[in-house]
Amino acid sequence: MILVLAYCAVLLSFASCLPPLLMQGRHNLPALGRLRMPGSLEEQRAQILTRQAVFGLLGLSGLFAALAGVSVLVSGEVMTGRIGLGLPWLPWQVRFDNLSGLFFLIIGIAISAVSLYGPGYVSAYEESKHPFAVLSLFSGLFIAGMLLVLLADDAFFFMIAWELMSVASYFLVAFQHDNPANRRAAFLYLLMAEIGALAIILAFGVLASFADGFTFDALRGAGLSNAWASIAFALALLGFGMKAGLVPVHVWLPEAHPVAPSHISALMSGVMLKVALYGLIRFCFDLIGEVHWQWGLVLMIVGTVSALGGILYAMMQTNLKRMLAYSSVENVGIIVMVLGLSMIFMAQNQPQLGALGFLAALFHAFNHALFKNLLFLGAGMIHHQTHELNIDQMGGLIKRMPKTGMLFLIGCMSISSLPLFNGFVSEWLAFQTALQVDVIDNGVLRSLIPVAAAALALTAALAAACFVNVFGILFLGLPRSRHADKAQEIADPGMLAGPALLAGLCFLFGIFPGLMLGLINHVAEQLLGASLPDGSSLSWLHLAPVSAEQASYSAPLVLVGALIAAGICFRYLRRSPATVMRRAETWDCGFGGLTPRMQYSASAFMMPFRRIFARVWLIDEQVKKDRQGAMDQDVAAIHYALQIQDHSWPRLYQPIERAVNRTARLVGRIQTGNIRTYLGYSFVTLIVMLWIIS
Amino acid sequence: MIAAYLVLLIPLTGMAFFALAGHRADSGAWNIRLNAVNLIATLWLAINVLREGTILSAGKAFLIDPFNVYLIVLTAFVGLTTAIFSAPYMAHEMETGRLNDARLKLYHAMYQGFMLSMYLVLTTNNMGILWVAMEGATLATVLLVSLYRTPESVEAAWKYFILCGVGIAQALFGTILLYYAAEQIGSEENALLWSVLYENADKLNPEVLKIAFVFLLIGYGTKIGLVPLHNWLPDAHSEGPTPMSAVLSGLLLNDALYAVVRNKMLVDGATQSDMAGFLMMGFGLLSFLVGALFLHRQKDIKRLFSYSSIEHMGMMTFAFGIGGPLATFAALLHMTVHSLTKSAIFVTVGHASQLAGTQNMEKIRGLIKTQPAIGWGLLIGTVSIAGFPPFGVFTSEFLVLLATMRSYPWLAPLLLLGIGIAFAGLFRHIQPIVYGDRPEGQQPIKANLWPVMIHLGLVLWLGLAIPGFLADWFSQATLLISGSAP
Amino acid sequence: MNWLLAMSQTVLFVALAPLLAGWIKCCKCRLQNRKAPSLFQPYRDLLKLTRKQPVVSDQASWIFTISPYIIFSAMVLAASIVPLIAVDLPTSASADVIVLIGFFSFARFFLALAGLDIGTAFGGMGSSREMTISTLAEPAMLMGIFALTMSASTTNLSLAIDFVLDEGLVLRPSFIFALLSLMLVAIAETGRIPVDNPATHLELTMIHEAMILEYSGRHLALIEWASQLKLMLYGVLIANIFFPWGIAERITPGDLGYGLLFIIGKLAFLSILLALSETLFAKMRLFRVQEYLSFAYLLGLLGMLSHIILEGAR
Amino acid sequence: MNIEQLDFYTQAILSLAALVGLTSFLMLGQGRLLRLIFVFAVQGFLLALTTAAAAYSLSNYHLYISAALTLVLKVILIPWMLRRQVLKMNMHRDVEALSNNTAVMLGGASLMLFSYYILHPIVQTSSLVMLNALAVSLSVMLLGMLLMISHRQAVAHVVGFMSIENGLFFAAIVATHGMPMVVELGVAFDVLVAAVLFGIFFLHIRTSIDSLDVDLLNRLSEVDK
Repeated sequence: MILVLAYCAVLLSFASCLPPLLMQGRHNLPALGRLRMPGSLEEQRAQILTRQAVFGLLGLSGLFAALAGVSVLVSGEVMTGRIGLGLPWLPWQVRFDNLSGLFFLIIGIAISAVSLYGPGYVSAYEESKHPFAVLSLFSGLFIAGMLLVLLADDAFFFMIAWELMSVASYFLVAFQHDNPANRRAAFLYLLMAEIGALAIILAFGVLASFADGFTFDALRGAGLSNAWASIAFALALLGFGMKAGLVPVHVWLPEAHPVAPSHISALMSGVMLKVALYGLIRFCFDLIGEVHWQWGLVLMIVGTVSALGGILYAMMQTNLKRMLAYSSVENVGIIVMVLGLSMIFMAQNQPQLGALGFLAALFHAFNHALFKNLLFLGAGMIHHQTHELNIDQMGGLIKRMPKTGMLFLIGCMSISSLPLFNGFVSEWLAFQTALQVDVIDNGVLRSLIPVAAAALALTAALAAACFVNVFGILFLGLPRSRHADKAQEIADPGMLAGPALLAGLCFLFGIFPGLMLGLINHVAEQLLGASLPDGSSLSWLHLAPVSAEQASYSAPLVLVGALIAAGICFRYLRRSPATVMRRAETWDCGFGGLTPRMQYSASAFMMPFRRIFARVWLIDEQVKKDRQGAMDQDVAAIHYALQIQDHSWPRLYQPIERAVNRTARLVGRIQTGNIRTYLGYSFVTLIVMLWIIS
Repeated sequence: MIAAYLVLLIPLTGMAFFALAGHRADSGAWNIRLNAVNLIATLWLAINVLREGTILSAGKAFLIDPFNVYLIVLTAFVGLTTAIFSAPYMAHEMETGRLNDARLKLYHAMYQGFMLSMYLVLTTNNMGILWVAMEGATLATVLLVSLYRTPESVEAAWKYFILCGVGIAQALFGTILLYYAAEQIGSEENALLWSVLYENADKLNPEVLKIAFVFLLIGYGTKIGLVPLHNWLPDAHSEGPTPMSAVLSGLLLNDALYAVVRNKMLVDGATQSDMAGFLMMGFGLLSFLVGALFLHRQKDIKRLFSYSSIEHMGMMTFAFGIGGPLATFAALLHMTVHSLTKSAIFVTVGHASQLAGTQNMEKIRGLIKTQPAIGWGLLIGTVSIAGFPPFGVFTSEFLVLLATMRSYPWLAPLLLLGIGIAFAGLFRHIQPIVYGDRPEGQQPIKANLWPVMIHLGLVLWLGLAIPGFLADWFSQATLLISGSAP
Repeated sequence: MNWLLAMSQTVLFVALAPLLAGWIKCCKCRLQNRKAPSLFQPYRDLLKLTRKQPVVSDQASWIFTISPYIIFSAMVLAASIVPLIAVDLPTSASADVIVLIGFFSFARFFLALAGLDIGTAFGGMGSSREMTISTLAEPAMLMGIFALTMSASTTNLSLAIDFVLDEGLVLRPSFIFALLSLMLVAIAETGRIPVDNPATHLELTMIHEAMILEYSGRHLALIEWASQLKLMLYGVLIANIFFPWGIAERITPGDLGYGLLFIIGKLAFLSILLALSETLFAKMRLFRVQEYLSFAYLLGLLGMLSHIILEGAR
Repeated sequence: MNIEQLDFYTQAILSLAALVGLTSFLMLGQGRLLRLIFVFAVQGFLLALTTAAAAYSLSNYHLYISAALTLVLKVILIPWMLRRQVLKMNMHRDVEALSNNTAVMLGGASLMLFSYYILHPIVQTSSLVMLNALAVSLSVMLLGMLLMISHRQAVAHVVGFMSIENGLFFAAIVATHGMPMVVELGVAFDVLVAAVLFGIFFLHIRTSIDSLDVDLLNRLSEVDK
């Protein structure tokens, strides 16, 4: 029954490819073309209808996915099935358990929001340049691919679904291919996806070579030696990490995510990365079976590096969507780090604490899906209204787009993990996990884990600074460009409804995290065979992950308290009519004559960080002064150019590229074009072969 | 059995017909019809084989078993679709005045002649005849490579001719050694019949067969395009008319590999060692990697894809070399999907180069904007040949990888490296071609893309699910080659 | 009953904050032998401000007007969970020390936004610097607190204090390091010399003041009060966690009275220390601050490590 | 075993084999095209002779046919054609300067040894004469390839190619008393067609680069200059 829901979700997402194709067919087939009544107005209506049909289907599929996810999480049973496709001796195996269910829920929510948002957003694309058919076709395939990955229960099916996801999203990245940057991004993305997929295949291959067959059940049964298990783990980490965008193999991510249409970037950044994490979890915690603390340590370190690197790179971006993409790197880093913690605890046979870390990681994954979608959709709205993504060109939008501003603010507050919002809860849980280090015997871990925790704190603080900057520069102050000045509030209600849904959920799960955590606890039970420590409580009011003595957090009470405090002083202070607020021109220490160009820009805001963490980036900062006057004494104009680059380009990617090209050039030498040389090859080969076998 | 003779007779008559009748307006149509009829004949043959198993003709001249019958059907199919594509293509060439009646007459006659030799290679039971037919294939196509009479094409044809001639001569020496070995066990008149040899392979003198296999491998390997014997291949593919490249890539290479595999079966039977397998794996891996690296340096679009052919043939040779049911199954599947995909790609490439008036990849741009069908065809084809699911190429590569992990895990990274490099090499060239804005002066042309759609559709189908009859077809062939079903 | 007590403690906390500020001012004036204003001057200022009509720039958005309330209530919440005179109060169960830090960052978030809202250069500068410093301060503070909570094996403040009380006087190196780092962080976070100068309004040096330049009337009052609260919060944290003696463990009038006296005494002492340091040291350049804070972080780290290695629980 | 004990046929075969090998060496060292072609014709003649001898001794009549075929093709037709080409291109005067001829010759000699060494394992399964015949034919093949590698004239290439064929024939006749008739005919047919094609190609190459020097056919190279 529940499986049927899941299938429905997949089928609906496939179905969402069809309407525009049918329309196309109607255009192309002359027979039907004659039936088509003339008039561009009809065309308009037809297009709108198709759009609504597509996104309606997507929305349904999202709904079904969420339903399936919730119901499996509640019922806590495992469903298996098979689809009659695939290899002759191995049809596609399907398995739908709590872990899949959780990610189904994530995807479902995301898709529903996007499908509300989509129709308004894509109306901006003109049919001739960017055919809607392509967009909807590949979006449908992309979503179906993600859902199938979650359902797959054998390596072959898994890889097919995985690659379907990658390729479809590649076409989406290349959707606006008339822009060279997009083409480059798409190529890079596909290349990395391919390499990652190969690593994953190899990882499966390692397991499969010890198991009989490559269904997941067989792989679970594979008895690996530690060395081989570690190799498999390393390969899986490389493969899935590439997709999830861990530093240093993250470079494709900030290139690819921003150039896709915003609702797609939202899905890629909010959901696809989660699917990669799902793969990692499935592989490490489920397939390999018992984990080693060394792996946990690796995960923790990699995660910490990605978290710090991600946010630090994010701070320096001026392109809004690039910035969001980098912050995805940061959040994925946090999740992986906490997973590493949980792995360490598992390996130190503290299953309950392992479960706690697992809980924190999954909950953060869930939250990140929510607020990152929200933020990307918000970025889409801003771009939709201002046709501009450069933060430094914005300003004052909160007066022009109040609703958008509100939603975006909620997103920023959740992602910078402020209390009362969901982001905070998951980070709080992460800290609680880290603080349980005392139970571990191993001295190295006991001293490393707190450091990681402190790094996490630094990350959170940096994130807060980053998003203060973003929100402040985007929405506050004076408009810095004509676009920003002319901006209007979103007209289309759907485009507001989608983000509003997500924002509401962010707040809801910030206040009542217990609801979600209860569900995720089932996942831990089923996957790790361990749940939260006894004595812990996940009630709606209090949240005491380890025990009430150790730590507790009650968001509802906090909310109530905040309301009381604010209410009191609000009421009290505004009672006398003599003190109503008076509007006047900005004081500005009496300088006056305030112009937009006087404000702090994003790069100015980040200047202190740029100086403090200077080594993290490759900074190319140039100040050029046009001097004039007899002795060049006075400066006519100052040109300031700032170029900030990611370290992993020159360190990692360009060397590889050069190496390949050099080898290719060497190999090219054998094609001399002279037939006698060729004959020589044949001759020598013959001689050598004969000599070998004799 | 009549079907088998029919399969051979039709192209023979076709060749005669074209040669005598000279070029007519509807030669292309006739070419299509002949191939269509032949496809039906092959299907009939296939059904027979599927129903009553291996067929051995009277006088043991012909042997049809699951292994070659599916290659026969594949040949007929690709031959047909390529013929469908070649009709408008050649018409366009006529309009642009690159060709004249006499050459088109030659073209059609030789097309049929080539098909004839292909069928002969596949159906014959006699290793000598197999060799003759192979050489015949070279002779049939060599004039087509130089069809345009440009200096490059003449040069390409000359190289093709000499290299393949010398190579094939070595194969003949191998065959003679085989015959010699067979005579030792005293089976006079039908000592070259594969069926006979296979029955008493264990009695053959291993020493002789070892040496024989080296010659055979190098001889037919030249035709497969194994590095370092491959040098003729890119030239011939790039300079000949595109339909020729399609059939060369799609059929000739396969059949050469077929010949090698047949001989390998004998040698394995005789030597009871993996020597043959190791040689094939070595050549295969080398060709795979080198082919992948070559992709990065190409300027001519047809050269590009001919190198990708080298790479894929390398992979198949490698897989056959591994032996064992899984690898063999994978190799057979890869043969099928590769020839389908590659011929489809060559069709789109042919249209693309006609549309842009050049084969130079720097000059072909914005295909999707110019003519979406061709652009998407090329892009999807490339995605498929690069081994992305849900296309069949992925399935076979996946299986090859698993088989490698099982038997020779330390080779798997090399394989993956090759796949990655090849992928990058393909896409760095194809992306700029299909994407972007259309340059001025690029006009849509009259193109027939049904072959592309059919081929890619089939490949997609094979990737998603291998239909039952095809599956047990493959597994029978696997059983025949590797001795056990997957 | 307990809830009532908790409420009243919070109210007391809020009420005492300006007094502490006044007291520090007095000490400073004495130390710099100037004539000191009265202890209750801060109350007078606040009252005056609340009576004045607030003038808001016409560029300001609702963020600007709502921020003071948010900041203030965030501080009040923080005050409600920090045990002032008694432990084991129900409010302390609703949030632990990490949430406390969360409240601080909440307030800071909106303060910074308010600074950016008008679009003046000063506001932006202030926010940027504030965020920089706090960003560096937060991990240092967490390290300090972790060193503490790990030995108390709880992040709940009142329970941690209980732990210290039960344990009696134990010289833990980790505590010493933690104390030092917390003090440094406190100075940085509350914008005192040598990080920031609360008294100055010289544009290029100010940090906290730069953000609230545009505020007036009750808004200014709330923000000032909030910052006084913050100062007191840090004071109470340091005082009650490291030297909890005298805090009321049983809810009896006597104990509560003692508790009040003790805390007042501790705070008085601490503020003298603060005043002393403020007179002795000069404000440092902005880009020396990171060294200062990384030193605090280092101390916190040392505290943690010494807890793990020296006093290792096993 | 000793050559005296062998029957006349075998002795004849052995001496013919020696002669064939010798002709290959002569070709290898030959710089003048006309002489090259002549030696090639001689080789063909020896081949035909061998075939006839084999046919006679084995009284295997279809070998007569292939002997006749060889005579027509390799002794008359192809040399005549090549000769015409050479004369038409009037290349009969110029001598192709062979780069370090002696080295090539030594290489050839070592090839002969090599082929003996390769085929040695077979000897215990068969008579010495077989070994000799096979070894000679193998070395004729290899020498043919060496010829093609060392000469730059297209004509020389054709000769090399054909001499490789000769080697194969020799092996077929001597070692296996002739292949089945079908194969013989097929091979002969291929050779014929090949000969015709060579004719056509000389035409094309001349028209494209008006020379028959294959080193000038290097347009399709991928070495970036």
